[in-house]
Amino acid sequence: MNAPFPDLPLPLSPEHTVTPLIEARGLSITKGRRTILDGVDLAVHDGEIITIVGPNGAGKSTLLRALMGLERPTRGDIQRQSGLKIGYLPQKLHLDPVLPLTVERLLTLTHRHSPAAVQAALTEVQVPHLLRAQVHGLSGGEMQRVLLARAILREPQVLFLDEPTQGVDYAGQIELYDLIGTVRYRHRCAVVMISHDPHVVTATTDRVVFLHHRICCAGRPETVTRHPDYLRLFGGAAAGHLAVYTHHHHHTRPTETSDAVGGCDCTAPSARPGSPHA
Amino acid sequence: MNAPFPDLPLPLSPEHTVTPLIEARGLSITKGRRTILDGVDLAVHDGEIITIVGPNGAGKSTLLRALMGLERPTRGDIQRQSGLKIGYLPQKLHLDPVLPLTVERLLTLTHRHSPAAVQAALTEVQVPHLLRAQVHGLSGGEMQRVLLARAILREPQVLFLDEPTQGVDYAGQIELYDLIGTVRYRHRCAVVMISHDPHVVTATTDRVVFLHHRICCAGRPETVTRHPDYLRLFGGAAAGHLAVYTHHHHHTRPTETSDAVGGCDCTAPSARPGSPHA
Amino acid sequence: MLELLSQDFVIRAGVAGIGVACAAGPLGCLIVWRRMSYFGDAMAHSALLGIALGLWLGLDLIGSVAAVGIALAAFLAVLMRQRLVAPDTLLGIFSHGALASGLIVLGFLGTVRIDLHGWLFGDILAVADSELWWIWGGAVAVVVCLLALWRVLLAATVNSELARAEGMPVSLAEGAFMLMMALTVAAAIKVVGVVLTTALLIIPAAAARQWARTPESMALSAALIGALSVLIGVGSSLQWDSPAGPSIVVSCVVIFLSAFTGRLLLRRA
Amino acid sequence: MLELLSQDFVIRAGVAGIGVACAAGPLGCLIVWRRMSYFGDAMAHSALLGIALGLWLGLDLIGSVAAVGIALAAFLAVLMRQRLVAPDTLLGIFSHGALASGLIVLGFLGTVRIDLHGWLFGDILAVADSELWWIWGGAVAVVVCLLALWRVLLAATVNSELARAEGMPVSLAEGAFMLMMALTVAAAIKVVGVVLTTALLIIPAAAARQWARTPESMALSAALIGALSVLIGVGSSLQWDSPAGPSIVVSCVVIFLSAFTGRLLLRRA
Amino acid sequence: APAVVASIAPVQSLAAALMDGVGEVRQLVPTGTSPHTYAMKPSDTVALAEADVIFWVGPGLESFLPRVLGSVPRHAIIVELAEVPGVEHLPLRQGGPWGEHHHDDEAQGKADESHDHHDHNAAEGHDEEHGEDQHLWMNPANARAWVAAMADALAKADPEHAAAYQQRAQRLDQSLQALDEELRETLIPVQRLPFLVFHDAYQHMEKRYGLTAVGALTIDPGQPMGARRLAELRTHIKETGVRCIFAEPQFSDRLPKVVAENSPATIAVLDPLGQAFPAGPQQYPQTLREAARSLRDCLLAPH
Ligand SMILES: Nc1ncnc2c1ncn2[C@@H]1O[C@H](COP(=O)(O)OP(=O)(O)OP(=O)(O)O)[C@@H](O)[C@H]1O
Ligand SMILES: Nc1ncnc2c1ncn2[C@@H]1O[C@H](COP(=O)(O)OP(=O)(O)OP(=O)(O)O)[C@@H](O)[C@H]1O
Ligand SMILES: [Mg+2]
Ligand SMILES: [Mg+2]
Ligand SMILES: [Zn+2]
Repeated sequence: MNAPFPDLPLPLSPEHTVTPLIEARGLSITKGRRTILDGVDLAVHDGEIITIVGPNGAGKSTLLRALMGLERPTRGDIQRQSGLKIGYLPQKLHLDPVLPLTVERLLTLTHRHSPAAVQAALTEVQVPHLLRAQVHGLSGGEMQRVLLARAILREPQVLFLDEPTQGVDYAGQIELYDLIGTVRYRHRCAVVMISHDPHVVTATTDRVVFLHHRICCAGRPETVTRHPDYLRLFGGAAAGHLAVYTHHHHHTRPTETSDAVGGCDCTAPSARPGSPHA
Repeated sequence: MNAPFPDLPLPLSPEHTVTPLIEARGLSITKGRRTILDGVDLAVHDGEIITIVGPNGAGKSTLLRALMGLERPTRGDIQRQSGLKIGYLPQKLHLDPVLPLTVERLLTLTHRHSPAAVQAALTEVQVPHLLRAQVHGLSGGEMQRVLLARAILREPQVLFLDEPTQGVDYAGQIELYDLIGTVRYRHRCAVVMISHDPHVVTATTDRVVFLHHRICCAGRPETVTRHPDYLRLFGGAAAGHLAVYTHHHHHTRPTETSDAVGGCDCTAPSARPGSPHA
Repeated sequence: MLELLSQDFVIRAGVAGIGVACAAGPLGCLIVWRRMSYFGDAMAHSALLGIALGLWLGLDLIGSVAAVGIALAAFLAVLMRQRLVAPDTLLGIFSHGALASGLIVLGFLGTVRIDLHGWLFGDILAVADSELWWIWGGAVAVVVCLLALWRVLLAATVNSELARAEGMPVSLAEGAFMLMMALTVAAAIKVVGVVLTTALLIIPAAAARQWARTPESMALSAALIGALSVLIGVGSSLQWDSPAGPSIVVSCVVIFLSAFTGRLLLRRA
Repeated sequence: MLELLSQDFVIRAGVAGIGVACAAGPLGCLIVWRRMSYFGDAMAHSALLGIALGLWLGLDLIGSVAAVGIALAAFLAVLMRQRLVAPDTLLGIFSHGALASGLIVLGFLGTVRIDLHGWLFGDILAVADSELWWIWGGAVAVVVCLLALWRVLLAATVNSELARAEGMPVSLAEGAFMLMMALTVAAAIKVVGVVLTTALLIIPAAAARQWARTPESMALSAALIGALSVLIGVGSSLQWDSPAGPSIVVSCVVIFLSAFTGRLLLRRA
Repeated sequence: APAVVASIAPVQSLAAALMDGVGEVRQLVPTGTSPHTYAMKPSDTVALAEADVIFWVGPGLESFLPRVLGSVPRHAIIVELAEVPGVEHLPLRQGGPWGEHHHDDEAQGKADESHDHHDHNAAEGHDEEHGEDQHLWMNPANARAWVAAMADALAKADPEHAAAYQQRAQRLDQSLQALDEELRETLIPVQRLPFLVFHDAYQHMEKRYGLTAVGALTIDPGQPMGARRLAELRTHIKETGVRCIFAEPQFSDRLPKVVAENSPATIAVLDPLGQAFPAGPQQYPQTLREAARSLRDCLLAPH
């Protein structure tokens, strides 16, 4: 499935001057004796897709949760536009079978939606037949699709997706990323997404943030993907994948060489997950 | 990381006549009014790596659990060698923080192991620094690595891995699959694995089982990957990926054309997840 | 039997029981989902502490019972947020702590002219006419409050973080819920006794879970099952002269067990 | 005070309490992890049903109490496997169901005047010399059984499917555990009363959770905290002439609250 | 003087009368507290351990005591008052309406008496007294038998004052006799007037003075009651013309009120333990007098 709006105006570039929807300044979070985030600055503007990449345990999920106000910063502060409509797909969600819940009901859990809208959202993630299924019987991939439908259904201003295609089958992954790519056009929704998939990083994204406790580098995908840390994270395969994928996503924007958020200066000892943390 | 035993004898081919470790015959499972598995025949022999592929909701996890005896078959039967040592990495695992647990303790949960062995297993999955971390603070990818270490540590005869690299970063995924590929050489351990990753299917596997409620086709990867259902599942990208990946995995065995478990005859209406189930 | 049925205290017991069951159905579902099944027990024991403190400090007993109950609920609402100690354990700690402190305070008071258990074992057969209005008024108030809070409470029960991220006023709703629950349960205990109150809260909800597919249908079924058990219980109390409260509890349990085995058999077939 | 301390009943109370605490520590951890905090309550009420049935059928009371307790434990072990009704709710259902049926049976017995609750209020100050041997023998037996079953029980508690897949005899161990728990709790209730038994099971475990990092350290700390509370409780009971059982419970609660706030403060700092 | 411990208020009062001027009598269970749920304090255990004489009624009433008595090794003289010679024993009755057509129920009660509430003490060796009404002190004649036994025990424990105890016992016996007469006189006018009690605690008084109790709401205040019995009681009070239903101060009067509804019967209070009166020699006579006065006042009041 290709982007259905190929000739819509591009999303605002990150340099724009309007106030951001969410802005974190000097954000640090420590848990016990471990520093998980250290002086992170990040602004989310409407309509842009930001992908956060980094090795396991880099603090990506923690950053996402902090942006939503679910983790209290140890230092630094976070400004959110008041009344911001947020959609969230968590990395893991445990649902207790003690509470009976159909997919339909899960989709209307926090806000009311018309049955037609619910059905349409499920169709978009290709599981329309699960409308009346019990959520605790869903398979891993089905659950992930349903959760994505739920997050999108609300027509949020910012969509936070923590590894949205975990456990989704291959064909589904590509289609879901296409879907995510089109969501922002519908109502200028910003997307902040975590992904370990190099294709996503390069094909769907306006801005890539390479996080390893601190932001090692951030900017347009074309810039970040040339960074040695990035290449190390995605192995030798990163370059090869690019070739495979770019032909598929027709709406990928032309390469821009200006790097929005400054150059890459990852002085962290190493981006490998095996390295000792603070 | 390449296979450390390139010149060891190949694992037994699936045609061999010794009794299988586990054998399912005519396995059917229904839940409520839905048929999840329908007449599945599958044998697991020692030392082989079987990858189960299929769209979301195809019944892959259910099949795995049935093979381990965690789901009761509605029809058909399953024979397991008595006293079989099994290692299991479930698709999702909910750990309750009410119970304090370090990674070290989780690794020795069901069976005793020496501290050195525990440390070595964690090093193999590249998280040696997490030895004394509390499990309920682990990130998604860290948890997955720890669980893989746990499953392997036991030196099982059969290793059941349900999407073992979910949430693991890109470089980690490649290394973990290499690790899984070498496990069987250590003590003739069979691996039954579920994966949505086309590279794994072609590069690490002796036998691919394409499941969609019933077995649509099964056999050597080279055979299955030419099947139209397979191509549909993995999108147009499947062929392209092969090119990228085969150079990386030096231990991929030469193509054999004989198809072990008969030809492909997927008469299921469609392998797409959106299709109505039974 | 027919003649007995028309006795006014029987009618009152039925009407009161059905009123309590209607409020207890949805409330009990929330309690069961949140694993706070022993909330009634904790409230009862906190009432003992309230009485003891009231006697000691010479306060109005109703007031001191309410104060201790509300303090307990507030404390629980805060402690429920941490995840190292499960809700059932917390309730156990508070309930036994309150009982023990109550006994100690009473011990210091020396001569006490009150039967502690009498406070807890209200009797549904002794409900007065005036109380019926209170019960039904209270039941309607509880249902209205629950309707207002339902979406937030349910979302917070399914996943508190998701609900908070999506901008629901979780803390507020949970605070209000705890307060409402404390008052309702305390009032119900006073009228129909602690055993019947707790039983009407949790057993119909557990029975309803056997076939419910949505939270709302579970809440509704729980209320209906509760009302049905009240009718059966009061009826069998008339028939066999069994104690009324316990008979209602036992009919709840019987309905639960039938629903449970029914589901097992259906799944087999 | 010193003179009082040397009173033999004080020494017996301390020795008995510490014996119970040592067995209750690890047992209570398992109970808390499995969200069965109200197991003691359920056993106590099943004992009431046991007495009522024993009186009705003219059986030996000890025997019928044991039989009902074991039947309840077996039933629970089976029902615990389904996931639609949480353990705390199940315990609530059984506990209230048993109490209600006990009351009904007693009602039919007519001329029996029995204060059911009298059975439940053992008194730690009334422990006899001979009982000390039973308590410590029982405690040692419980600890030995737990050592034998520990790995399986713990694995099943963390994740029952993982444990079963990896070939652990989960059902067997859980059955044995339930049986052992039923017997131990029933015996402890008889000697030191239901409130103290339940409190010594769950409160030290909850306190230990605040700093424990492994299951084993939690079990050990729980035993130590329990023993400490017994000493503090008996001591303060002597000091202020407060009832001994409740004083021990209150010292448990105080230790729990200090551990809890201690952890909060440490995390802040 | 010997250290004397008495379990409940009426016993303490009688003992205190005997000990008047010699020593104190420690009462174990505070007046108004249920002996069943009583949690002991160390001072109680000390008192028991150091007691020379212990007076209690029996395991049917102070169910917590046998365990304590068994565990505190001491050479004290323990007097189980229910077993004292000369005490009149009455079998337990059933809750609900009593009368002609309920005789088979009582017979049934007798047949069942081996399964009564003390059976749990059987293991501890107290299986003698089956299904008997333990409210023995409601009959002054029983109190006289108690006083004799108590004086003997005190004399044995404290031979020095033996004569004084016997003297006091004689005086006490006379005043109990006088009390007996006084109560009889008080109650004669109401002998034929039917009434209902909350729990069956007054059988001894009733038999002694020929009163006409026609039923009890319950046999045990801890047990909730059935709807049928409640309905029967309501018919019964109409049939028998009950004018008074007696509630008890520790227990809620909600159920008595329901029974009295739609009938001319009024609610009054009877207190078998006399919790309104301070402990001491006068507590026992005050309790009985107050009970008799309450019976008479209510039953004779114009309706
Ligand atoms: N409560 C806690 N106590 C100690 N460490 C914690 C706690 N919570 C999280 N951590 C640690 O913080 C680090 C960051 O976790 P986070 O979930 O943000 O990682 P992530 O970047 O999302 O990783 P992944 O890609 O694996 O999901 C991890 O190393 C984790 O172990
Ligand atoms: N208890 C249940 N009741 C009804 N349907 C169920 C139940 N359990 C599982 N299912 C259904 O069975 C199907 C197979 O589930 P399974 O977890 O085996 O899928 P899977 O192949 O592992 O999918 P995935 O790739 O998404 O993990 C799913 O469609 C799921 O909805
Ligand atoms: Mg993460
Ligand atoms: Mg699966
Ligand atoms: Zn009495």
